[in-house]
Amino acid sequence: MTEAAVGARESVVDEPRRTLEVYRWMLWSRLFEEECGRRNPRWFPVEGEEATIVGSFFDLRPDDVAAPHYRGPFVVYAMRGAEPWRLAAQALGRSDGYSRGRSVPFSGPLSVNIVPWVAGDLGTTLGVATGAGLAFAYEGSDRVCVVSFGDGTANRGDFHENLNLAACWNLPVVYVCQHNGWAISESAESYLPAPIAARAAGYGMPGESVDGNDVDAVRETVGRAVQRARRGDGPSLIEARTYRLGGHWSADRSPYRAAGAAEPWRAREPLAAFAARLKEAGLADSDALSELTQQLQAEVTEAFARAERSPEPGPDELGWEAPP
Amino acid sequence: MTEAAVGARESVVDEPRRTLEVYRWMLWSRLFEEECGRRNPRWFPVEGEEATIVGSFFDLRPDDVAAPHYRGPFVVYAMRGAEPWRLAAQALGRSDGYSRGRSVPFSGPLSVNIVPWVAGDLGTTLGVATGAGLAFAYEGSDRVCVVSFGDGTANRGDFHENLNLAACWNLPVVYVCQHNGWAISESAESYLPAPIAARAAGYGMPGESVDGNDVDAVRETVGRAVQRARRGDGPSLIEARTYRLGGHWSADRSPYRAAGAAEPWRAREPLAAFAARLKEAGLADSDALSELTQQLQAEVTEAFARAERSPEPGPDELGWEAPP
Amino acid sequence: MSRVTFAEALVGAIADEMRRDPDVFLIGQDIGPFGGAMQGARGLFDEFGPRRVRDAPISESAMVGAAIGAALQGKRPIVEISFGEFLPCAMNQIVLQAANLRYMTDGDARVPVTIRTRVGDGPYRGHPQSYEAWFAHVPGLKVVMPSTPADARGLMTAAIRDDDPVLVFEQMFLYHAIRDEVPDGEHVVPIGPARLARAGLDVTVVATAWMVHRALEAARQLATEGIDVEVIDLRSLAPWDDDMVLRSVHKTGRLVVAHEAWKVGGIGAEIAAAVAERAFSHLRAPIARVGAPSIPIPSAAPLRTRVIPSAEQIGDAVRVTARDAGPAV
Amino acid sequence: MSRVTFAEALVGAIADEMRRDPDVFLIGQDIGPFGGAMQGARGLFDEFGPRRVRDAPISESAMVGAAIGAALQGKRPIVEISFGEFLPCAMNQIVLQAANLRYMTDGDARVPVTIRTRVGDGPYRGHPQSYEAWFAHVPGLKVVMPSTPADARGLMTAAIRDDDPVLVFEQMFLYHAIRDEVPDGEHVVPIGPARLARAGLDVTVVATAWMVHRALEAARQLATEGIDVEVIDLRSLAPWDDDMVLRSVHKTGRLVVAHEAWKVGGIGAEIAAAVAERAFSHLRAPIARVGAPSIPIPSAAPLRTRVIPSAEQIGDAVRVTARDAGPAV
Ligand SMILES: Cc1ncc(C[n+]2csc(CCOP(=O)(O)OP(=O)(O)O)c2C)c(N)n1
Ligand SMILES: Cc1ncc(C[n+]2csc(CCOP(=O)(O)OP(=O)(O)O)c2C)c(N)n1
Ligand SMILES: [Mg+2]
Ligand SMILES: [Mg+2]
Repeated sequence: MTEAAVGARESVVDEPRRTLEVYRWMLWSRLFEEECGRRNPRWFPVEGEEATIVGSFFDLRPDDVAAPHYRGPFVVYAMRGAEPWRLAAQALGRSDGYSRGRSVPFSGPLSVNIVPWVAGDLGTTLGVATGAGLAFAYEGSDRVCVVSFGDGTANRGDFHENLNLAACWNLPVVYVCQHNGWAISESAESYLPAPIAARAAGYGMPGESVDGNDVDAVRETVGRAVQRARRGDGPSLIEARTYRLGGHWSADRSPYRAAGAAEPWRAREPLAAFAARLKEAGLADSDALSELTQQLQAEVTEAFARAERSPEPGPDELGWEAPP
Repeated sequence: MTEAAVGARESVVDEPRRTLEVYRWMLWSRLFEEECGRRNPRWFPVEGEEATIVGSFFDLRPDDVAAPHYRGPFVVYAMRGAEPWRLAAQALGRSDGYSRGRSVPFSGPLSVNIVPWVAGDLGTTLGVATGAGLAFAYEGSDRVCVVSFGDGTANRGDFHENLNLAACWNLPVVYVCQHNGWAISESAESYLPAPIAARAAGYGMPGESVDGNDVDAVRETVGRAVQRARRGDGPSLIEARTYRLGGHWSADRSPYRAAGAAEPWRAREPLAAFAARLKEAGLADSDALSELTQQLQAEVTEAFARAERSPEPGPDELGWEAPP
Repeated sequence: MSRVTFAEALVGAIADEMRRDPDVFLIGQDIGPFGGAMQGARGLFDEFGPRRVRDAPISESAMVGAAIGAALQGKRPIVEISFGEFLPCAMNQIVLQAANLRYMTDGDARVPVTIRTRVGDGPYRGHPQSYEAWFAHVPGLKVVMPSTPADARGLMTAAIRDDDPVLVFEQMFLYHAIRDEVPDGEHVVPIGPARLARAGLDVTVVATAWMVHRALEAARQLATEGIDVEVIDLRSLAPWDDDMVLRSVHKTGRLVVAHEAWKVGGIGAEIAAAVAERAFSHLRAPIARVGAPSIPIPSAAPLRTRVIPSAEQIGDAVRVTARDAGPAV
Repeated sequence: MSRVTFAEALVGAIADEMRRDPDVFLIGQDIGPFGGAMQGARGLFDEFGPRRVRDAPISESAMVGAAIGAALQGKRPIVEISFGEFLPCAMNQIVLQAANLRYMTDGDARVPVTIRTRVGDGPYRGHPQSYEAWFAHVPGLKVVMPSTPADARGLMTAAIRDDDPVLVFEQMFLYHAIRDEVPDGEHVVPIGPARLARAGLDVTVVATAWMVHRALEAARQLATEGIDVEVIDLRSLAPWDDDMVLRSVHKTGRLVVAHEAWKVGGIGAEIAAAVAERAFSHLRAPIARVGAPSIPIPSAAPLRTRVIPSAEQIGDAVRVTARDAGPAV
């Protein structure tokens, strides 16, 4: 392990308080997103991918920019200060949602320094995120941008153009592939002839593969890349290998997937593993953890209850040239 | 060297007659393209890149598809049977040009199994060439497609999408980067953070770098990739390192290029080196070579003279909804 | 005759053409075992297998480019762009290769590629924007947009058999909502001619896709008010049936154009402009256009409903047009 | 006042804004020491250096995406797409990010990005196709197209200062052909209002870019024939000045629209349709549109000349329009 790497590990994974906080957010994500799926059969479930998501964005500074993948971004918005009930309202398309019903349900507030989702086409957020890095390089600031995207999305032309641009201009951007093995019904073997991390060499940037279900490993690997970017040493590509335990959308039973294919991954889903480690390390006992679950579930339920009291959007929300 | 490689070398570079033919085409290209530049200040000169071009396409079968880069494609069309005078007419935009004045000057006839140039945007021909490979794979034929493109073009999203698609579908396509160090006024160091060949690993395909001024090496390397594709073993990426000795267009004096930057490359320009080797190997003497030059120059002059007698295109050439 | 949905009609057309012609094959995302977005390729993989029903990586530009290249080698590929909002990703291939090839090679190259895509509002509300007007502006492309299962089948068949690139815009609300008669066996609807959806004497309404249904709904209401509306289902946008539209306007002297896409710069602008150029002396009232207002299409259902033209809006436009007494010079 | 070319006016506007505002910078290909395609960025690199004048790889989509992202962080980037034919490569960023961001974030996000590009016929004949009509169809984008050095300067300045994405279409024939007066110092031409290029009583001609000059040429000839033409230089295509156009048509009762891009589905369709909707009772003759015929723009000069609307064609359209005695009902 290089010196820098040790530094990174120290700075991201050694504090018990922060470790518990990471667990808390992963659990929050699980519960909140489940609730979204329960109320919206077209929600995109994130179960199993929480370690990749929380691990990629948890250690960012508030003034950094986060551009999370469309699957499971709410925890990123929440970690950065978005209000859960307004996120719930966003998921439900209510007028108190951050976009007031205008944008896709998985968008969030610009105020917490994110790249918001304003359309459903995959790949374009890579460009916008790269542009955040451009602004930081232009200013000479030490802010960075972390952008995550799916393993399917990595085949869009925008992936190539942006990683190359970031490399040419030495931009402080960390590209994290949230590799869950699937793009809707297609399995990664069919569209990825090589590991994503192997693409980094073509841009002369570091490329690493990491266990996306091991939140410490994700934090450490992304953390190292973030430090590198912050130092002015340019972009990195990280492939976090995780797995989409559920369907593409909540009501999708994945008939295209071999029966049992998800089982090995379910056995190593990140939350249970993390809980076991917390107990092992004496950071929390079963009671504390189940109390936390109850408390978070109550918060989530309350957020959705409040969101459901938010009115459906009407003419005021429509804006611009609203017809009468 | 692997067995396959030896086979390839034997099949492409050992016959004196074919070696002389290769020289002849490189010389033809030099003379013909010079003439184009002389008559059209906006021509894109190819001086110095002839070994890459001729070497990449010379050994293809007539039923293979050739998709040459926009810089210097005429020799590819000619090797495959296009008539020089009609190519000259094409360069001059006359009605006997293959597109009858409609398409860009560097286009050629579909009948010789090429991907014609029908617009000026770089990168799209990579898609059309990949599609030729798709047709061959679909048919189960052993035809292949070789497509060349610039080092600047390699940064377009279409590069990425197509190499990946070809890899996923195991298509018989050979991607040759005609790496001349420049994209108009930008030098490759500014837009290529790593060698192009390093991008191949990201698609799980072979990637090789070759001296693009050594026509034998190009023939061998491309030949091996063609054999691989023909065998059904899928696509390859080859980076042929050569150099744009002239400007981007004929009247461009390249003021953006450091004085003398081209000199080391001029010293190793492919024609003179090839001529020396021919003499050394006893395949031709100075007299034979200068006679060849004269003969080809006469042919080229005659082709252009005939082309200039071709009428300017008029209403008949316009076609479709031609206004009166 | 059998009664099938819009989606089934589309799939049926593709399946029949694939049975007929071994050069026809399908490229797209999730068209394999999954059956295509909104089940729009259902059953094709089972019947034709992975060689002819090819699941592709998320690479819209490469998919279209590859289809064009295969078409130049004599194949007749169908590219499925899951939703029309992804067409911008493939724009360079569509506009600079597919559209140009035939003309620029003086007819040597033909590009029998069909690009099918789903647009507009629909049961799942995703990806609603529709850009058909862009493509109707580009010479070398054909554009169709069916409104009924029968036309879905007939136009898809025609598109696949056409030697030029054809874009088929499939409106998502119609996908599973309508079940209607479709002729059994060979059924080709030529690209170009419009369809007279309802004959009438007072006002001509030219509409596309879903808006044809809303125009007919409006026409039924207006009939009770004494306004006899002629509804023309444009169904081909490029080329479009100027003949039928002009003849209708000669008769009625009044024109309303309705589509789901944005009104400004939409296909309705071309229809209206052409009529104002070529049937001016027959017009007895201002032309009216009905389309989405100039805002990005919002996501939430109550907003969406306000943005997409309703039967009432079409009806109101017709009422105003019908009321007008003729031009005041 | 100084006399400068169209290209110099554009560069001057950019230079001044870069001097004024440190957040303004330029991304493009060959804009560094080379000075931009057709010298359209000449001198900027010398003055502002590589940090603010950034030569980019051939990656139009990433260039536009990066500009959008930087704009969200408070920068005001100008992206130079060397030629308009490369806009299709960046279409997803322009249409799905730039255009949507403001609306979809309820106004939180602003996208002060200027996309400048060269279109149409020109001295070198490369890359002539022009797609401005596409962008005028997409809510959230502004589109300008100057015809004079003064407007080139003023509209470019306005575009850079605008908080929304603006596309600036720079016609190539005008680039070095015209030298004209441009106000010294601050000169902003607001986006929206058209310019009355010539007052007249008989026929309104609405034109864009190069066609403004050809319309004026036609008008001079027509004046000798007793036809008094009013020429409106649209200059902003989205939003466009319906007010000036409608007022002019109220006066003349006759409208011709002329642009270099394809007639079918061009911006002229929108103008004609809007006038047929909103000034119908004032129209005394059919609206006429002049634009390129429906073929890909050919390369050879003699073909090009036949495709691009001439002053004669505009003149003929005006003559026919003027001759018409009024609507026969
Ligand atoms: C440009 C584009 N093409 C296709 C789609 C349709 N689509 C939505 S989600 C999805 C799968 C994405 O796969 P991946 O990037 O791996 O993300 P995941 O869903 O696995 O999280 C596809 C193809 C899209 N949204 N955008
Ligand atoms: C999509 C696109 N962007 C930009 C251009 C403008 N352009 C024409 S030639 C050229 C340089 C191409 O460089 P390279 O691919 O290395 O080819 P070379 O000219 O060196 O042969 C550029 C940028 C273009 N034709 N197409
Ligand atoms: Mg995935
Ligand atoms: Mg080059």
